[in-house]
Amino acid sequence: MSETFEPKIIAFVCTYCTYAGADLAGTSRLKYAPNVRLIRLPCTGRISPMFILKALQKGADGILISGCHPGDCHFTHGNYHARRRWMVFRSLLDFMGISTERVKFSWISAAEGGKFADLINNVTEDIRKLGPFDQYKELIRETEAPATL
Amino acid sequence: MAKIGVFICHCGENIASKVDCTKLAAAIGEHPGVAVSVEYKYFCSEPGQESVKKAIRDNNLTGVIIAACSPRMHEATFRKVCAEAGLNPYLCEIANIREQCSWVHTDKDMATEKAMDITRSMIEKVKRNNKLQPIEVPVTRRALVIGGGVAGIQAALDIANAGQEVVLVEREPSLGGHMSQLSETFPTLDCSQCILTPRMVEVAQHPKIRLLTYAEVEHVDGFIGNFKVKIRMKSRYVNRDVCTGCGDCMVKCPVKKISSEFDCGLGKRTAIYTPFAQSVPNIPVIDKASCIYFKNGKCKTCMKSCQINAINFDMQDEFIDLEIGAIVVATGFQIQNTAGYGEYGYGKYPDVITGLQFERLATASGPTSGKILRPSDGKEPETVVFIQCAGSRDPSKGVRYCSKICCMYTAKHAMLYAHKVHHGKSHVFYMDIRAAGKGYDEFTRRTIEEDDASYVRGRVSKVWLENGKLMVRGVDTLLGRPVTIPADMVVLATAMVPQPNAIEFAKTIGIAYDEYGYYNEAHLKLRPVESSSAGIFLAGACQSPKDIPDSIAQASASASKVLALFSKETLEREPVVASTNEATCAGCWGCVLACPYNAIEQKDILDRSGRIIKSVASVNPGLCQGCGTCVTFCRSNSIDLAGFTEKQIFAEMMAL
Amino acid sequence: MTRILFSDKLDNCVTRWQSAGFTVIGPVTKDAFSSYTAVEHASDFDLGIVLPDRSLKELFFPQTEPMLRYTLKQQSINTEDFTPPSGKKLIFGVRPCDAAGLSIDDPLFGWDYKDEYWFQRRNNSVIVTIACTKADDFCLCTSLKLAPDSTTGSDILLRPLENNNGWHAEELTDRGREALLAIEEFLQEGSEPTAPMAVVPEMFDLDTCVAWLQNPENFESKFWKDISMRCIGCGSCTYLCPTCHCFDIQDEGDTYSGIRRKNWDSCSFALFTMHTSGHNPRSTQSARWRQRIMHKFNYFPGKFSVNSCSGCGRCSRQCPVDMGITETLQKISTLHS
Amino acid sequence: MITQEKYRSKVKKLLADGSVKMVIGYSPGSTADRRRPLFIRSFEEADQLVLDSNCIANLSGYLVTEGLLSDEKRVAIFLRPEGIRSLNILAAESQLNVDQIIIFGFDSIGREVNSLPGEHADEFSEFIGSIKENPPEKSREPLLYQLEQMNPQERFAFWKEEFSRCIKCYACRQSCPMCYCRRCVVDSNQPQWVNTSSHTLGNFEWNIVRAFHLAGRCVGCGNCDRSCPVNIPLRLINAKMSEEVLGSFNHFAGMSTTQEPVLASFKKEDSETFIL
Repeated sequence: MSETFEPKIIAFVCTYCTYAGADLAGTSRLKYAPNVRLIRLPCTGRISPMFILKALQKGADGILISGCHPGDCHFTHGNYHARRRWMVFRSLLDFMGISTERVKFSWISAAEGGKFADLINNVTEDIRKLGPFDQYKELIRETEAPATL
Repeated sequence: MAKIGVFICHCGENIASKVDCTKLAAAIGEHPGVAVSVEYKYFCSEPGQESVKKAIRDNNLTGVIIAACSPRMHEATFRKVCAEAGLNPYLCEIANIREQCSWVHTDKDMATEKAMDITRSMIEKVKRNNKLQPIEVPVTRRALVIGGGVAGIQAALDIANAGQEVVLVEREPSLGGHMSQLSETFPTLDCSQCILTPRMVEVAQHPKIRLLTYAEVEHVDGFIGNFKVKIRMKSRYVNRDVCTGCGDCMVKCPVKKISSEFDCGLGKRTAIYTPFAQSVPNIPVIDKASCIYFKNGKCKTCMKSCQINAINFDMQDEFIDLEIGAIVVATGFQIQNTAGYGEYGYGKYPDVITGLQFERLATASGPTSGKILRPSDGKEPETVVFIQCAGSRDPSKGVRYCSKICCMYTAKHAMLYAHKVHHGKSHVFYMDIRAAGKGYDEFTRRTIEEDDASYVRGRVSKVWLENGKLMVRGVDTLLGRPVTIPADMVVLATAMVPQPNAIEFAKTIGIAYDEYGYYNEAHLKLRPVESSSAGIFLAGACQSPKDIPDSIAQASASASKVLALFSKETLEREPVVASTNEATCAGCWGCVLACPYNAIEQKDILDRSGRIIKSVASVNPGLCQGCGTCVTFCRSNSIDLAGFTEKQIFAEMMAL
Repeated sequence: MTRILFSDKLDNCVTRWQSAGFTVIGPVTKDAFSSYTAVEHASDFDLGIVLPDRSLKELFFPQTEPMLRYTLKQQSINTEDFTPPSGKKLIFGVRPCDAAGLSIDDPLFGWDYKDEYWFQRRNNSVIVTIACTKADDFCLCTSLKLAPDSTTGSDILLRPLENNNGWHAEELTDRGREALLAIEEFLQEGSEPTAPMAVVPEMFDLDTCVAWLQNPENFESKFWKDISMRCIGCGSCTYLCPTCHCFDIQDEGDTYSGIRRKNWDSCSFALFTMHTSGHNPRSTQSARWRQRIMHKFNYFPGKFSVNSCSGCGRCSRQCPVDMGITETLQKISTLHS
Repeated sequence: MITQEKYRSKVKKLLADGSVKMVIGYSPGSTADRRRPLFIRSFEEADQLVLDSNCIANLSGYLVTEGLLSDEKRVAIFLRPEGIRSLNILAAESQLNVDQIIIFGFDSIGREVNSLPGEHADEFSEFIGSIKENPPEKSREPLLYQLEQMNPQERFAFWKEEFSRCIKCYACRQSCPMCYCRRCVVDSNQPQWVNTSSHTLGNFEWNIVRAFHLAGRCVGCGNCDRSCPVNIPLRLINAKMSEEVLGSFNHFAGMSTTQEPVLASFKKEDSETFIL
């Protein structure tokens, strides 16, 4: 591994806005950090808080969840429901000690290729500064370690 | 055991330049369950598709992954390929290693590594895909056209002439849109009234078109083939079934000094008015804000003068509910509010006018019956300066785009001015002349050569009044020196911008829009008239600035899309719908509440004697749009979304 | 004359045992919650409690334990086993009921298949039991034909002295003898009187209960429904029980590799007997509670001629709805007579 | 205890005139201060009824046991204010019909028990409204304050230590009236969202999912906290969630039998301070 820490970031995005925005960043040949892995869902309404837990279990150092701006949702109010779930789950994660700086939420429309590229770069740099999520990786190692006692 | 075929596309150099496809194909060949892992220059090409079909048949594959461009590009193409090879099309997924990998990353190793992750993730997803069949949904064969301008009229006529029912909704009291305000239209200089009003009449009289003017779309529900639209019929205070349009009321109305919006403030209108003489329908409207009766309850002159008492002051807005199968949005554009251009003196000097105001001056039925007279003193201007790009291509004013039609209509204005004021002299400040249409450049050459309009290549910095003359200070970049022209009148070729309520309207009907408020097409080159929402099409300037020929072309294109939709009894819809597990559903109805389409019903499970044992959620596949909000809500995981099942998403993540 | 270990010498013994390669474990209380935990010094022990909240079985049958790691390579899988830890353990301050619990489970883990995870640990452990001078309302070792000073399952029995400043040490097995040899110098000969044993009233007559349970007619008796109406079906009684030994095998991993784990499971969960078809032979909570009692006092003794209960009382002590074996067997004994 | 006597005779009268088939109450437990759930169907069982300040457990969970209410007959139940709120949520989530439930409401300050007026769930709505407006001033958990002063790393360490003790006995789930799902998400293994093993990671995931599924539904009755055999302070997590939904969406769990679940509804003007 290169000496600089390469954060692993998993992003959950909705098809009609943020995924389309990501495609637009591609067609516009914008450049952004390669650390992110996108998972496409039909709508932010389909993004379940349990995805965040599984991403953490897969060793993600940062998680991004993004979808249509309120009012733009292709399914009318998927993002309104998502916003409430994120608000509650985010405060739960924070209370559990999973820092909310590692779990970021954003609205990116199909026209905001630039915003998508910038966001990915900023998130990658923020997480790189934060460093690996050692506390959670310790839990993961513990599940793979043989019994000691 | 899964037998997955992975087809890695070079896309010429687009992918191969940054992603080492050979290394990718080798690594993917190692992945559990992968039977075929090949690369090729262009899988979307004919031979490419054939090789996929052959691979499917030879290895009787159970799943196909195309590692190439975005699914939004060719998912449909490759699903058709699989179908033709006998594999259920929904066992084919696309790994996006172009738009979201090779095009956006610079480091080749990192890009290849990412491409592997993306491809593996989709392989694990496709292993869990189920065979699905498209869903049959009935289609309501009635189209809704929103906007009665030239585009809306054309779309409505095309659809109606093909025998389908159309409802045309226009916000203003009459059809016509901006085109009805124009004098003559480039490049053939035929008068807009002559080519437009017959079409307006044709719409009004067409048996298949239900015309709702002075009406707005209040709410749109449902989805392609099954829209439910609520229309607000704004009250005209004139009974449209009785009124014959004789115009007595308008003549008698004591309020005469209201500045006419149709004439862009150059002319006056009464409180009860029709926008212009050839209005269709020719039924007046009472302007509540300026009518004396509504102010202090006295007047009623118009009611008395109407022999068939068509006027009724207590009329209220009414609502109409429509069943609609497809929608064409043709809501048009607005002239940019030039207040932002203090340096040009618009609003301060009456003789600085916009292009549209010049059109009203040049129109025979306009306030000056076609003569070019200055708004300040009504004299014929000796010298007129036209300023191009007065708003367009100006990032500081938030309009970075070119409005496309101003070069043409300014040349036309100069030509009309020359024909009407023989001794007059016109100057045009321009940056670049964009006259790319058929016969367009010849038209502008004629303005310069025959009507000796003097084109000055440069921008205008300031316009100010000096002893009775409008001094226009600009620069002549070809001669390399500033120039000041004393003028009697200045015409600004203002920018074309979306309607003020464009974004809010987009949210009402659920379509995407860009940073300015123009509506997003599904694909700029391949699907220019389809919006991001299925069943909603775009025509005219609401999608981006365009002239009349392009608007007409788009209108007919949208009409053909609608007719294609209506050509079949039922509509095939993506089988991405939810389904419930009746054994584990606890019947808490949270999903019913969360569903935006009320697609989930309560279903009673009865025992043999007909007594209800329990009631569980049950999804109506016809209504379900596949957003998945219910799946995330369900605490006991008793509802799942085909195409994005819990197993698929879990597998996708576990492969990263 | 017997050998006496005075409390003030205990710390030296602990360090001696540690240098002899033993991990020394004993009852430790933290935030009003006690369990058998490894200690550094004797002062970490909390010997004042009746018995720790968590049972001794955890040290031999942990709540979760990795058995093997599997990795997928192309179309094949290779695995790599986890061997159970082989470190020597000395568990000090064990209660007789916990020690008896181990000896009850030995025949089961040694049945037709020798569970090396259990025996690797059992063969490397020395159980130093301290007889009980205190009991609470829930203790019922006497009702299970055990006693506050019974020796089954222990390697050394320590009887507390009257003035509570040490113990009589009595070796019971070879391992016990070696452990005592290791701390020979800290033991003294003496005849201080030992403290009286705790008084544990007999709650029910075990034989009559077992007889009632073995009678097939009682299997469908309405008694089971009434007694278990309160049971909410959680697993805390089975997980805290020193003799409950049921476990479930689970694979946890991602696309490329994973771990096969051996986890505790409980007969009070519906999932325990749920068939993939959705049918559940034990669909009601009363059937599950009946299974727990029948297993402990009918089926298990039927195979290993010892009841699968050492009378520690944790199930009654801990039950959220105040149920437990005591109440059930007391009611059964009244039904029988 | 006068209230206890009054209720015993009331219970007997209801059983006698057949207006209820069962009364769910409390009976003395195996020690002086323990109280057991009691299912009264006969006069003898009615004599075991006890009602004092030790009767703490929220019994509303028993109302959703399989088949109890399926015969349309009525059941009476002793409920504290939190219990009545739980009943409201169970009704709001269509798990039972409140017309089948007769409520014997009671509350206790110190040792003194007093009865709450009303028998049908709807008669308690303004009483519950008053609880929302001015919650009993039992001061906020000191531990909650301490946790909030910590930074995320310290909080994570705190919960890691707590959850390392969890043995996944699911007493917290089984004792909670809100956990009535036929098959809990942890019991479904295709896919296995929450790891079944009770290593610390699996325990973290379980407790996070449990708290999230109770957001806006937990009434703070403390059943889970009291039944945890390894003393994990579960009430803190649920208290935090209740404060969150009250603060962000003004949602107080169990206000009425028609209250919309907080995570199945939304308002356009919900705040979104954290969204980039």
